[in-house]
Amino acid sequence: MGAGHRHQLYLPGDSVVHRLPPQCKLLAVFAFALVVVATPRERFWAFAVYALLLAGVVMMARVPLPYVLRRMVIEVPFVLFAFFIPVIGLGERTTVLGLSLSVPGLWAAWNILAKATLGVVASILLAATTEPRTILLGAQRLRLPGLLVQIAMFMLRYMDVILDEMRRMRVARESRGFVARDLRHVPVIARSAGALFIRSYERGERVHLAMLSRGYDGQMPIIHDMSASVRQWGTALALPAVALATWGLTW
Amino acid sequence: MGTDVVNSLEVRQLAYAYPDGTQALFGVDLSIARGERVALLGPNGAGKTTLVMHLNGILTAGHGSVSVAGTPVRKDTLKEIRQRVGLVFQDPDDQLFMPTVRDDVAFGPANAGLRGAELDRVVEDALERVGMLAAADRPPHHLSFGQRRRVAVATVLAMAPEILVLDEPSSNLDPAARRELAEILRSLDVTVLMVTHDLPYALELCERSLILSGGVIAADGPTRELLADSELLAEHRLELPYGFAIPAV
Amino acid sequence: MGTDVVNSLEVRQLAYAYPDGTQALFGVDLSIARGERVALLGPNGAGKTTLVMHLNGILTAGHGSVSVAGTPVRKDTLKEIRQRVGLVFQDPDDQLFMPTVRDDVAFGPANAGLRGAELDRVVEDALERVGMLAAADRPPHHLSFGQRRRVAVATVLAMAPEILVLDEPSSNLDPAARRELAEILRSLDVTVLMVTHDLPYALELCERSLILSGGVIAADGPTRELLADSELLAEHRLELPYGFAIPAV
Amino acid sequence: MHVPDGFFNAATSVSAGVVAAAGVAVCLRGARRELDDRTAPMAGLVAAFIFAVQMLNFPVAAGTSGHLLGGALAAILVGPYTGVLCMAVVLLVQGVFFADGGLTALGVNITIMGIVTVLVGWGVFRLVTGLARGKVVIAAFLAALISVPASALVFTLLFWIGGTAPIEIGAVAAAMGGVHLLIGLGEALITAATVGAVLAVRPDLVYGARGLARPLVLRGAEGESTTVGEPEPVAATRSLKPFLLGGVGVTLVLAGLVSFFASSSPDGLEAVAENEGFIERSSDHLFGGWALADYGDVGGIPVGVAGIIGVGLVLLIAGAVAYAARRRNEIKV
Ligand SMILES: Nc1ncnc2c1ncn2[C@@H]1O[C@H](COP(=O)(O)OP(=O)(O)OP(=O)(O)O)[C@@H](O)[C@H]1O
Ligand SMILES: Nc1ncnc2c1ncn2[C@@H]1O[C@H](COP(=O)(O)OP(=O)(O)OP(=O)(O)O)[C@@H](O)[C@H]1O
Ligand SMILES: [Mg+2]
Ligand SMILES: [Mg+2]
Repeated sequence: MGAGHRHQLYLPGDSVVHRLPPQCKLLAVFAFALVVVATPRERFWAFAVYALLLAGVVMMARVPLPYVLRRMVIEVPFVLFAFFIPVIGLGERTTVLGLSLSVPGLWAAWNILAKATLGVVASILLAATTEPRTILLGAQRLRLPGLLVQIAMFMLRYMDVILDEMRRMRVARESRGFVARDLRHVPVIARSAGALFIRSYERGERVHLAMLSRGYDGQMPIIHDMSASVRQWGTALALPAVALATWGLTW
Repeated sequence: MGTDVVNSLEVRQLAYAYPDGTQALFGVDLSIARGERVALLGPNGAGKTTLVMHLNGILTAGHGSVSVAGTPVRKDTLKEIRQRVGLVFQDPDDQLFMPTVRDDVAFGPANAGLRGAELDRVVEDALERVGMLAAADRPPHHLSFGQRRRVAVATVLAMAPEILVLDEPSSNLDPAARRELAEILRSLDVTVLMVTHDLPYALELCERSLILSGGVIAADGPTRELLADSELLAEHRLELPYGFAIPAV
Repeated sequence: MGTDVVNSLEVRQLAYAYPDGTQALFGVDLSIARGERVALLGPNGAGKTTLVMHLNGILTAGHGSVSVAGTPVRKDTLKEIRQRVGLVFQDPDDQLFMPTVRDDVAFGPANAGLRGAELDRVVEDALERVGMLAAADRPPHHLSFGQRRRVAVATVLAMAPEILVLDEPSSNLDPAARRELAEILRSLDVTVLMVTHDLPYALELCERSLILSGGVIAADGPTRELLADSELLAEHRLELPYGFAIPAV
Repeated sequence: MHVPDGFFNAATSVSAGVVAAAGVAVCLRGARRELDDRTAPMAGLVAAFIFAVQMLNFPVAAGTSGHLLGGALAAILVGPYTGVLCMAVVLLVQGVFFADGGLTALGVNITIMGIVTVLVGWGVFRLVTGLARGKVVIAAFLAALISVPASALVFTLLFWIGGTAPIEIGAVAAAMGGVHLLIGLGEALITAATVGAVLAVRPDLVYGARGLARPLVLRGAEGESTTVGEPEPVAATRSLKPFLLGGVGVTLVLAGLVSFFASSSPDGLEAVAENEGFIERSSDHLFGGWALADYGDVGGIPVGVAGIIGVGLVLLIAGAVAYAARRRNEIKV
């Protein structure tokens, strides 16, 4: 039960990046992604600088490189898609390793790969250095509507509840002699899955009511101060600012 | 039992059915005066938890009315009602939701506006009382069941409510904690309604008892008298435990 | 207490730490002979639940060993062990997961191969014993807490295990159900290990008791003698409740 | 179908962002009336559930990964407005926490997977329940089934307008449509099963089936019982007009904004094309050139036509829903 724990997304640490207020980091990442997307794809140098910038952040935040790489598997479908484009793409053709590939297709593939990868790494760094709950509080400070933030908070909580209920149900099944080995056992899982939704909901509902009965009125009480200083804004926004300058310089 | 105004809790003809159609309460009437400590007894499935959930507006009466210190429980009074009535749930997992024990206990007072050193003091005091101060920085879901129950009590104590409603607070507590809880409750100057299956505990702590059975109040009187009436008890699946005798006054 | 082979449960130097680093058991030794009924007493957080979870392999010993009727608890023996050891969890919500009470009680025996009329008979018999037959077709999560605890007991009774391990089975039960459970346990010819904070109940039901405190066994002996030693009890946050006197034999 | 950064040109991303923001704003206003003080927890649960369900990824022919969307389920459980919010939150969390779907593509993702699926799903659901009262589970099945290919179609349309890859759009449409019909079948099964299970034990949680409370019984001291009046039913049917108007408005804004941006700012592809001197081949305009030169036939239907048919279909369904809703209201009154 409870919120904010057990999210392996977040790597606790005490770096400059970790300590930045979440709203600064969020805005920085968004701005950075926008600059990246807006950069014309033939500016190879600009993309190289963007990658170096992110590498700098990785070092500053002391996020282990293998962790970043592991999380990048989320990209795989798009990598596949990107490799597919030159094959089915239109326009002028060129021959690489005996394959006839579309030149605009190659450009498109490079475009998607480069921009998607930079975006993914930026997001991974944000999530790795900021607790999920805090990211949401930051989003709220950036004027994301309160109701959305609340829904997202509850979503995180319920993900825990669902995982928790799933774990409880698995232990209960196993301790009564059940081991899911093959397809014949799918119906059992499916039957208990129906109960899972309602169980999770009702557990969450009771917790919500418990919160209400302790004076919750839709706003998490702010127990820790979250305001950002000008310096912190400056530190965070350095990333998109340098990126923007790079874009301008490689014009 | 005085006029309506001075009563801490006043329930009239309360009926309630759960969304799946199970009706749990069939017209409950009760009133509890300010400062009383009352035990709510009854068999499993009698509707005790359901009744208790109405007292701070967690469930909304299907029929009838509930009022707290003269204020009817309604949508627009809920906030005030919940400041006044502190409810300890039967299942501590329903009660604890923050990442650490300290945050969980701080949640209520922080909502009421406490901050800083004052907040810390209140939180540590409440944890101290239930003997869980050492676990303040652990996540509640990593505690033993009895430890979680104690923290659940602390979350409510920290809010200093006028009316304390406890749903089987002594279950899963070790014997010393059970006695300490009794001492805490006795030391507070609040109205207490306590659901329990532990009849000796009810006798020890509450002058008056109610028996809820089949969704209606079946008996209401001094605990000592009710517990002495073994026929009444048997009718409602209650009985004194082995080895227990009602002590002479 | 006989040789190792005949013992139902045999725990040697068992130590365990939870993944977050909290160590709960620090070398537990115990053995329980076939057919014995033993109470496991101790303060909140002593490690009782942790110990109990090792007895059918839900938790895996960090150090030391557990064996059940001579078979060591290991990955490859788990299936057999779980057929033999029936565990009633402290929290009934941990135990019940199917969409209806009937399905839930049928789950264990069905896994063991029972089918059709035979299965129905076993299920209804188990539900009858705990007085929950009328709720057979309701979803378990829509029952009251005490009703859920009873169903949890039924799910384990239906499996007819050789060894019954119960983690505070009497908490949240109404007094009549508490006594009925005692009668059920007395009527079964099985080995019983029961965790409880209810000392009179332990005395009523179990000849022998163990006190687990701080993750080690602090005392082991006839229940009557342990409960008479108020110094020992006080040392481990145990005490006899108000109004209770150990009855003469 | 989570679109990453760099998939659509900046103009399309920004326009879709504006559309998504507008849609979410409309829904924020509508949602407050849908679920009162339980909006947030219920929506949060549905969001978490959809998140879990979306983890089931199918590899799809064209190289993109397909998965269950959940828009119809969300709409049925919590109502259309809150449904859109749920989907938006799921996509937001996926984008920000899991790097699944680009941050700059958030608008595109919310529009395609949130607004479109919910709109179509809810429309079909109301249409079917309007025709055959009480057939909630069947309606849920159909709603989910249709919502998925509809969403894929809109994706194709958007990609046609502002995608960054010069591929055979006909192939994409065919692949997307075909595969998503299959995914839609899976989605339909899961949606119907979930709605069925919830309906069985907590009918009050299904937004599309509210208002079924039973009368209460009172027991007196002597065991005599009286039945008290039925609790007033929750108003289950409310005018859909604002929602539909909002939806149509969103669609129009989308079309308008995107084509405005797309046609006024050449994207990187065109720049390259100019530099490399093959402008003649790739043509000078995203619309004109591609539409004329490259649009093949899909099963005999030109893709442009297919797209228009698709949009028409969505509007038709929406219209029918509005009509059905009106009729039900009139009957009620
Ligand atoms: N969520 C629910 N949905 C439907 N029915 C419920 C729900 N919770 C409880 N009930 C039913 O309502 C009745 C009263 O339940 P309640 O929990 O109030 O009993 P209780 O007196 O607290 O019992 P216990 O002593 O076991 O805690 C029971 O018949 C129970 O099965
Ligand atoms: N999941 C967990 N993760 C970390 N620590 C835990 C976890 N569960 C229990 N503990 C800790 O392990 C110790 C033993 O807990 P256990 O649940 O075994 O106690 P118990 O004797 O059953 O207590 P109770 O009488 O309260 O049920 C306690 O200090 C507890 O805080
Ligand atoms: Mg109860
Ligand atoms: Mg325990």
